[in-house]
Amino acid sequence: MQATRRDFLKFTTIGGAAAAIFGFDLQPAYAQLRVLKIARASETRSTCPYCAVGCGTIIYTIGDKAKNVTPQVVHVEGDPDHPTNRGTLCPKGASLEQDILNDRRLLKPQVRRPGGTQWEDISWDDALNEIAARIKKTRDDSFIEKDAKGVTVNRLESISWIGGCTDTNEFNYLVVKAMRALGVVHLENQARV
Amino acid sequence: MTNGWVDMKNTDMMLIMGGNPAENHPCGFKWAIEAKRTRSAKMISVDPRFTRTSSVADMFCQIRAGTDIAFLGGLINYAIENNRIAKEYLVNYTNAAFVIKSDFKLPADTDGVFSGFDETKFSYDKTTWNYDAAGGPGHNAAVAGTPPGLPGSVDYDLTLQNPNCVFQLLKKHYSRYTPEIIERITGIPKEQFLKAAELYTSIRKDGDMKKAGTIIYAVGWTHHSFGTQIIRTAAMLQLLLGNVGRAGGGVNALRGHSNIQGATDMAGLFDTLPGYLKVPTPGDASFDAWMKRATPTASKPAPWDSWNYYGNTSKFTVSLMKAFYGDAATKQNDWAFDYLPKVDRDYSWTNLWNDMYNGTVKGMLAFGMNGVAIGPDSNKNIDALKKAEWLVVGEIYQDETSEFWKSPRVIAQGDMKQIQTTVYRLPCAGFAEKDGSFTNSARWLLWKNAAVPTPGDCRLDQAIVAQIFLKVRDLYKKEGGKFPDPILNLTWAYTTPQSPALSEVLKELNGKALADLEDPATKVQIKAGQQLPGFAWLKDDGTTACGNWIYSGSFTEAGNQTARRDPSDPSNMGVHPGWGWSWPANRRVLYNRASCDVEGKPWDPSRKQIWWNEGSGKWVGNDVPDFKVDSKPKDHMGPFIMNPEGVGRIFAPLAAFADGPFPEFYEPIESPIDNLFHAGRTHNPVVTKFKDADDKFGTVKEGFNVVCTTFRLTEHYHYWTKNNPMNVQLVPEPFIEMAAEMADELGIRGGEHVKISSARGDYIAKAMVTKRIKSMMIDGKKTYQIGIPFHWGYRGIAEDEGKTARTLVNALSHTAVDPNAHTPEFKGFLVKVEKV
Amino acid sequence: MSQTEQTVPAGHVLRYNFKERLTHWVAAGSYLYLLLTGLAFWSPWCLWIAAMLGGGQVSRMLHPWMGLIFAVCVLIMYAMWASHMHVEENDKIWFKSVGYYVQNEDEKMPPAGRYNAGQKSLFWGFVVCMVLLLLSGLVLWFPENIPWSWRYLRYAAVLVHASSALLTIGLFLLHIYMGVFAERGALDSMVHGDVPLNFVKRYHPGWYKEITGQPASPKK
Amino acid sequence: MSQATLRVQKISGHAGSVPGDDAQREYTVCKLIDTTTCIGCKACEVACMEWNDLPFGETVFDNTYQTMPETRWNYWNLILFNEHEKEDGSLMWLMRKNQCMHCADPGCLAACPSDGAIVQYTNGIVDFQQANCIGCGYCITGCPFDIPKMNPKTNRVFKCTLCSDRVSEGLEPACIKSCPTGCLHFGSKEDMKDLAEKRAMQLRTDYNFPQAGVYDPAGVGGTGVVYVLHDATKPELYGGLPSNPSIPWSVRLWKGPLKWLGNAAMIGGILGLVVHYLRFGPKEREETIKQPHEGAEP
Repeated sequence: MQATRRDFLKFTTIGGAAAAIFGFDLQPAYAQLRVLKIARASETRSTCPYCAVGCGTIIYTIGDKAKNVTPQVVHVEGDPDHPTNRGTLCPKGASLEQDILNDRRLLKPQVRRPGGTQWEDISWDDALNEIAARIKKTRDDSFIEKDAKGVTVNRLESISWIGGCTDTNEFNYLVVKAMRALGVVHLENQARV
Repeated sequence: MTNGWVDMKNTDMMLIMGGNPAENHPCGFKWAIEAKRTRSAKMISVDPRFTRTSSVADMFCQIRAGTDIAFLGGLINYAIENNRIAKEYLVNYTNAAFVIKSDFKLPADTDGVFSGFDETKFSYDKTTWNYDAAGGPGHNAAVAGTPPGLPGSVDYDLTLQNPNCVFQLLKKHYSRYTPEIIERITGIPKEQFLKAAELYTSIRKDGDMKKAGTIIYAVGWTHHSFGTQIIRTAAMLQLLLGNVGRAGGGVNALRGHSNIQGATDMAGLFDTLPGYLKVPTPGDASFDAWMKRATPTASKPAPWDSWNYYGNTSKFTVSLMKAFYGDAATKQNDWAFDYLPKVDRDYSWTNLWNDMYNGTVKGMLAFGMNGVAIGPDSNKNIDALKKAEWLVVGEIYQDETSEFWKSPRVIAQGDMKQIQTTVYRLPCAGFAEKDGSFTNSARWLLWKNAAVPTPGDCRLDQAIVAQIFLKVRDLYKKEGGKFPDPILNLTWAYTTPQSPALSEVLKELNGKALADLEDPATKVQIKAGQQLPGFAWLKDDGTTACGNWIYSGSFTEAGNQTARRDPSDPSNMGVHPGWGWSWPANRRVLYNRASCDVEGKPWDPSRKQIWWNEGSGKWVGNDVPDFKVDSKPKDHMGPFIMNPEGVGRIFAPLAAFADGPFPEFYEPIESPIDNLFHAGRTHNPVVTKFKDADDKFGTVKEGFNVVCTTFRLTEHYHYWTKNNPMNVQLVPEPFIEMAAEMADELGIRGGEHVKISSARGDYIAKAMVTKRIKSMMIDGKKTYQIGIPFHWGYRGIAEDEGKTARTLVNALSHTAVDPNAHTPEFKGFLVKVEKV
Repeated sequence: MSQTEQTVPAGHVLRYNFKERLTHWVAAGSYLYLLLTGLAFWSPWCLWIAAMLGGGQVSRMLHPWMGLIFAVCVLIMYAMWASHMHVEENDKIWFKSVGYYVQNEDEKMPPAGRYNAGQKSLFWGFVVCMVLLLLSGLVLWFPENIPWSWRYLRYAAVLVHASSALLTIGLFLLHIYMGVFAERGALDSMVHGDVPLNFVKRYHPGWYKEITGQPASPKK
Repeated sequence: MSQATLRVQKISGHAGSVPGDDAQREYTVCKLIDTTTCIGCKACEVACMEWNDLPFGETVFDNTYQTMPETRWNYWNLILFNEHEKEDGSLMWLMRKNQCMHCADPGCLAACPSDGAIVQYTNGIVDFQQANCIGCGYCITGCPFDIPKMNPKTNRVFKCTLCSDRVSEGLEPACIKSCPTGCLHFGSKEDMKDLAEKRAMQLRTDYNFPQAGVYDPAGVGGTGVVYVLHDATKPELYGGLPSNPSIPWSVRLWKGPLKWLGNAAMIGGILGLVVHYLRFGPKEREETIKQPHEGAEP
């Protein structure tokens, strides 16, 4: 067991200085280390969201996934089984914990009205209803069913979608489906630039 | 990537150019280092700056940004002149022996352009860019009313002596790329260039085929008005050296984001549909007409065979339409052909912003995409958003796009209250809160799991998009409107339509049987409703549905293949066939048939990928053969099965590229000198430029005399980690890298503020004065280059603390567009440098 | 030094006024603390002292502050006494015959003044050591603020601090021995301030002559 | 709770023998840093910060890629960047990961006066036990590599622990795990030396580095961190890596001869005085001094 400073003091006062002079030995053969913070954490295998090496990551969360626990990230580390990164991570991947726990995250829907100088809060329902109404109005106002030559083109040039680099394949597919169904042709992605 | 990250460990020689993998892909770069460590492989780094990649390379050449084609063309010239080419490979696996139409002319003979250039339209009539039909002209007569196609049977000369054969044209074309002119264009001294050329081509010394060399690049090549042609030059060099399809070889694009490979595959782009299917145009009168245009026919020397896999295009397309529109897509209604928008022109990135700028685009949805910061000419993009009616941003942090109306530019102009754009900013989920698959640069699909719930009021991205779409659909159901059919008939039969489970979506992508199917050869049966084992099962009769043919095989009856976690690698060649799933068909190295000689024996017996097994009459190996498994070597089927020729295209015929069948060097749109090959044709003649008030171009005469390139730092990720305190601590502020010599001349010391201005905007940051950039002699004139990392904007930790000038580097860059990939040129433009 | 500051008993003379006594004892107290904590840092065998004094952290924290107090005291003492401490011709002879002093054969010694040569040496020893301890102590106080290129300063400081501390320990032991055990009455003088004239006559004949105008006749 | 412990073979400021010393078979762990494959990506810096949950600090741009000028109490692992022009005019951008070297003969431990504040486990890891640290900063002086740094708020010294918490549980240190290029390697000292020598040989024969070699300085008894250098004859090029580090001679003198001399002098002095008193006694009996004075004015 570890002798604490208090034990040491107690011992000194009780045992007296004389004993101490001759060097009593309270140091144990072992020294206490910090406990392994991930010892009982839950592991979730994920993929780093940054570059296209696609490193495997392990996200460690406290709690054993019992019902009464909201998992809290305590550490992110490379997945040693992953053939590409074999446990390694770059300085961005290694700091993913700060991305997950970032206090700069956006947490509620907001709107900036025409002429506005600041963000206003808006409920999800209101936001989605307004957006849907705007999409419909813009589409109905400018949908091109036939081009100048009378060819059916069913094209919508007035709405654009620009997609990000960290969207999953499945999300991208849903977007392509939905956007092409609307007739969107201004459909672009980080992949272009 | 033709190969993969781990495969790099098999290489003997690396040419890293237009990329900086040590900084931008460190964990993938380990395999390049592994090759150095285990094979004593050599690495050449060619870059405008001495980067952290250069620091571990065996040789470094400082190149002027945007002159890569000159350098690579010089390598081709050197390889041919010194006979360091893979002769057998070249003759049998490329179109080197194909004979080109005699009226085809090279730029050297046609005033800097290829034959067929139309000076008024700035485009090419590509009729002459074609193979000669076997049996002489006349056998290649175009069918009246259809655009000219490739001849079914090509004239060829296996001795490569015919002056009109591809090889001779190649030799002639690049014979102009001498070390002397390369020095004047690129700034790389002749001796240094020769040293690099000697080193890279040394893998084919004396015709030895054992060694393999790889070319590794990234957006340093794509961000140019001739980016596609740079990459093509590299591909041609690799074909010439016989490096494609080989372990440790290939042309390897290092993609910069976790899933832009997937986004490209999934066609989040205007000009494709999932699986690289061509979009229909107004010229396609019907589904069949569209398929006829989109489906190539084999074109090859008569004794050879060509699988021409894109001959199956209609199967992929019908299955896609079935996945999109289900029962609403029938043979009777042309597979709902009318539901697809017909694309009549270029709607790519820069056009999109230009169209918004000019009032066509009224609304924008930007999800995880910081549009004003990421593309070139940020000021124009901000001005465009001012004119939009509405903008919906889905993000996890405050980004420059959603706050464009608060940007320093708007504040400086004082017109915030005049901006009528309504902006919705929806809080999305971070990566750890979502599952789904990413496709990495090596085409591996890897499933990830959600670790934590979304914080606050954040919602999953797929839920937000689904909810928006379903609300729009409800409005059309209730109110009707313009052509509601595709909206109402789109399949959305997910268990939770409001938030589709991504595993269900992946199943849809993989595809399923809509009727009972049977393979006539093997009698294997698949019941209706079952997942398909792969794209070979796709049908064009409406009995299969598949959201993306190249992803077919990713979620089979055996389950989610992208979630497989078997790390073993029996061949020890970095194949890892049981880890995740790779498109196509779980192949890890593309074109791997080319790793064997004509007889089907591996070029290097110590690195066997696949080989012909005479006993079983099949191609077998450590990887999945990228080939028809039962095609005998003596049938001479080409290894490049996706090309109608079956072979690699050293000469790219007809409409393959907008700006030439061979890459020709042109200067960047803003360059310090005229084109030394042909002064009258300084720039890529078919490049797209805009002519709006915000589209300005600078010249040396106006004082823009420094070549500027932008780059990424390993410590930061795009405009994202500026919100991460750890990464901000690593590199707290923006800076500008410049040569010590230049700083001395301008009286600038490290850490002092410097103003960079282009014709479009300016940027202020501290100077990083370094020996890693040197002055260059460009056509005899001392020229400087600077580099600017682009990670900062007006929202971030340092930004909010007032530590940066809060402007975007891309305010400097311009919007000239590559005519093939439509990627804008935002590297290698001209700026002025002043001390502040 | 006025002799009228306080009442001095008959047959006594004021040797140390209040300021001098206070300074001395503050110095003594701080020195004792420095000695004890210093010993604790000096040797693991003495670390228990630090434990008794509140622990190593506290000892390390107070040691330099106490050092400053000590240094200030020594500085004041210097201001007060330096004028008395000039080494004179007499002192050199004193040193030459120091052997007699050790054997208590003081009559064979040259007559000492207000301070004998040994006391003067003690004074100068402490002053010099204080300066060395202070300078090296400052370096050791903030070692993390010494730039790496100046690290030799730190290397010198550990040696200087330890050696000069050892020197003061020697002086200190002698001082205690002389003041408490050997020269009976000296301790008293530092407590009460005054000394019997006999004491002056016995130990500081030179001073005695100065005060009384009579030579201190050799005893016996 | 984990009872992660490692056996101790050396203890700072300790009287008497060390219980763990010589008590157990154990291999010495070692970190190999191949500077020739270091790309200065700083993954190790971040991994260290993240694993140890160290608080973030301020940095300012200083005309370099280096995160900060030197390690801090809350930044244990720093890559030093140095641009070096060779005689032939070509440039080398040298990067060296700097952190505690885990010396076999640690100067910090030698200089530390506080019992148990610095320990060396039997596997060679030198670890600070902040609970026992008194904040004297002697370790800073004792270290030939400028590693220990003081937290000014708590007055306790911190440095790389070689992730002793991980190592004791059978994991590799965080920096090692993160290193993308594998320029960091972890294993037994013997294996790492072997690996390092082989790499140095490869650099000499297959790459143009005739002076390549291994840095494992004997002056501190060898280190638990060994480097492969392009030019082992000039370690100073790598951000001032000392070519022949040792515990400063003044610290050796202070903790060695001076200590014994001083102890002897002190004990001898006290003894001498006692003997003197017994032999000669006081110069005068108290009564004599206190006798009324004859002749003098009161």
